[in-house]
Amino acid sequence: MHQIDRIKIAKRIVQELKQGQVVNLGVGIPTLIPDYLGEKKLVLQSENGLLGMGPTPSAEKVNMDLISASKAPITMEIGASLFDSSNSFAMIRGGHIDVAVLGVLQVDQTGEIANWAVPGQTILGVGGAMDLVAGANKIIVATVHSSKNGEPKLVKELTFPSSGNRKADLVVSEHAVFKFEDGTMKLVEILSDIRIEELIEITGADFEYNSEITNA
Amino acid sequence: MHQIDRIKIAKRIVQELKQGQVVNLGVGIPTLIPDYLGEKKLVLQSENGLLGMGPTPSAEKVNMDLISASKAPITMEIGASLFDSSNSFAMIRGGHIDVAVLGVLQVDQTGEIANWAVPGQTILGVGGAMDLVAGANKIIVATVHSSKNGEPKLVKELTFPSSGNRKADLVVSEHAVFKFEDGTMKLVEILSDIRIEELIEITGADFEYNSEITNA
Amino acid sequence: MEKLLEKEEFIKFVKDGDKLLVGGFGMSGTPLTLIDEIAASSLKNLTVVSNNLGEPGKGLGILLNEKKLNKAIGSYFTTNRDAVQAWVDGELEIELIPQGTLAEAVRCGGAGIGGFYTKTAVGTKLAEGKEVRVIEGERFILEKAIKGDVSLIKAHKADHLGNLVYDHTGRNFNPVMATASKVVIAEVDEIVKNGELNPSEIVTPHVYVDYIVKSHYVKKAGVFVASD
Amino acid sequence: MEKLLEKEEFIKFVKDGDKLLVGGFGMSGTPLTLIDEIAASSLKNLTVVSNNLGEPGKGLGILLNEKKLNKAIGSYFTTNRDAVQAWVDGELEIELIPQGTLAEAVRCGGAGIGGFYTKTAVGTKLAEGKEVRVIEGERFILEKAIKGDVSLIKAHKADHLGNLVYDHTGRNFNPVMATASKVVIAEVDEIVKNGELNPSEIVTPHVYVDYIVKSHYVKKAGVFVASD
Repeated sequence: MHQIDRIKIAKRIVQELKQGQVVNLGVGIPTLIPDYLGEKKLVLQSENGLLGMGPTPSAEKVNMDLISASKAPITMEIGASLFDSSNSFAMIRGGHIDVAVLGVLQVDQTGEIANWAVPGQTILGVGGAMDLVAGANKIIVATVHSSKNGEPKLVKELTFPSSGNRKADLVVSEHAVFKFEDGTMKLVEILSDIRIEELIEITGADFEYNSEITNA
Repeated sequence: MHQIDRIKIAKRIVQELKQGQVVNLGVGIPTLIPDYLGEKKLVLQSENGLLGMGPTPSAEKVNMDLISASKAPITMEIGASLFDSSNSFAMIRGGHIDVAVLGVLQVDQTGEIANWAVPGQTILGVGGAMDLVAGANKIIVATVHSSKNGEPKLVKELTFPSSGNRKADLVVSEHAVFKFEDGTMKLVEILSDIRIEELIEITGADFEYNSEITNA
Repeated sequence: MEKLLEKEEFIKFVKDGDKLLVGGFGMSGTPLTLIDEIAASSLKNLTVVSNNLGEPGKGLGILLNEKKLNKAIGSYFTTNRDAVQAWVDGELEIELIPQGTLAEAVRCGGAGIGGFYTKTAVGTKLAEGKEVRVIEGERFILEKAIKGDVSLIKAHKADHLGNLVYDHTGRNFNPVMATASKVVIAEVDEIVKNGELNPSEIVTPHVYVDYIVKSHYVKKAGVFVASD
Repeated sequence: MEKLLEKEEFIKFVKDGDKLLVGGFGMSGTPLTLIDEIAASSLKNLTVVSNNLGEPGKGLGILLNEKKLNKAIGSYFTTNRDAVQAWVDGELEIELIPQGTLAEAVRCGGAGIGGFYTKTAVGTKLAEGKEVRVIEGERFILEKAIKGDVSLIKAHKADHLGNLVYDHTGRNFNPVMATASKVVIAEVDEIVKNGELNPSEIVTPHVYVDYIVKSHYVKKAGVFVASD
């Protein structure tokens, strides 16, 4: 997948985020978001125990006891606070994070997410994925439209293990934005020069759309 | 009840406490204990959120946001720490308090305690009583031998509501020290000039004793 | 978002019949200014979750005397004789919960936990009707999480983001109460610049706090008295 | 009681087959000196409860490579390819728990709570065989508390009583691990005089800490390296 598509996805998600919101960014595409915020300020939560994560420090200021959930060195913004893992996940699971932006392996047409395990491969890592899925107030999925093998990542039914019953609210790919409402996937916006027939073709999931969007 | 008997009970309990132990003192007789520690230093826990409670401050140093569980102004010892109520009771219930010294309404011959409610009266306060009974590693009961009405406080079976299934380890009255072992109450020491026949007479509970103690 | 409100403004977030989670242990760490405003409002039929109901005519005792309360949930009401009398007269419903269970239930309410098994109160009247479960050979009872509509808490200092620190044992129930309602209002003694509170020392991170109201009480000889 | 031990001394509190609760997130907040001592000991058949198993040949990865471990309980092992291989080879049993559930289960273990109902993992493979319960219309699964025999934690500073503070996100799982074992050993960068830590800032009160060992690692360019 071209980096330009990943950046396009990150930029489009920035439009969904509001000034001052408390956001947890998953691994992969979501980690690009801080670079494309412009004037917008978010409060980034890192599940290893920090609210108010700042950018990467200069080499001489690195402290490997001040790291992100991806284990990269970070800094603290003004007004940051530190806490232990039980309090961090109380914050996540208790509904105190406005938005989680998550990468996925698959998302189905109801918004159910698979983002921790691949069938047939060893399942030895889950991290905070399921806690974020269960707890964040809004879930935005950031994903390229098709896997490396060319298979749809937006599917009718998950074939990868589910990350929980809680559904995503929005999915953004390089081609389109979809929302999930009442168990139905709806096209919100087309982001590339793809034709609707082509989009239907490469999207495993069934989705609703109207002519205002497809002719825009 | 004469203050001298209450002091006698407090002093005898001091003998049971070891240097450096973490102790929670209930209301009533237990609050006399700090005055009779001599050289012995304890770490006092106050369930409203302090480990390392110190003595009453001088009038000009009173801060009513630094108070004991009895809502009296206190100070902090060197090495004290402050925490919220959920962490305070995690400490209590999780078995991190060495000894709770508790006043009681009744204690039965198995060591079960009643210390929060009187039958027929309004039951509108329990506070931390049941948490301490459930959680402290050792429970020492401090009580006068008979109630104001002359009724035994050490009884065969509780007639007052129980504070929990967890049994006391030791009870100290102005007349005697008893321990509880395998559901049986055993005389450890006689503290007054009472004869054993008399002690049996004024004690509602059945207890075991041996001639070494009664002839001491 | 600006979180600072005048004391008269926060009342619009409270409705008749709301369940209020209120911090404090006795009179310590109690949001006195917020309580005064509710007492002076037309609000009614409130439920209060708090360790105590203040003292007679003080703290939450004011709301009782002003007939704002239908129900109180807490651990110790006997230090307010008015509360006892209101209960005897059938004017106040009371639900008694051990102090540690109360703190833990509110923490769970704020932490996405539905309920928990506790050792406390097993075999007592306060366990009647509650599920008993043996785990690893030990008996526990099930307690459900507690959540509220609005939390009224008291902290010592806030920054403009809403990060909070507390004054000694004035901390008590305030940090858990701050986590478990839809709207959380913090009364504070002092408002400091962002960045002035040490990140390691902040007890309540700002995500939990929706609005801040400056206290109208000042401490004299260690006791809060009205400043106006 | 004097809590300060030489690094060689603490090993006598650990037995073959013990369940160790170990703090740290990746390599951050990891008790490297204590791990080295266990690696050099004759101990075997240990179970480790920790978020990760360090990295290949680093942190808890050392205990894996020295064949000290029978079982690992945690949330994320894929960053240590040795752990994955040991599991594939049937040499290491792994129990996977969501990160927040792990933190909460250990907290419960230290807090006298037998188990709790969480929203996390409902409807997933990690909920298989676990009781589902509907509370207030929402589905939760039951998770049991986790306790250990010995906890090995890493803090930044200790006083001689054993009060602890942590370095930034080096805090992570350490405060909960400190509460849930029979014996708790804290490795620290610095030991300060009693009274030097602010009572409001202390994260782990000394009741939780049985012994303190001074770290044999020092930070260079932000990373811990062996000092001897």
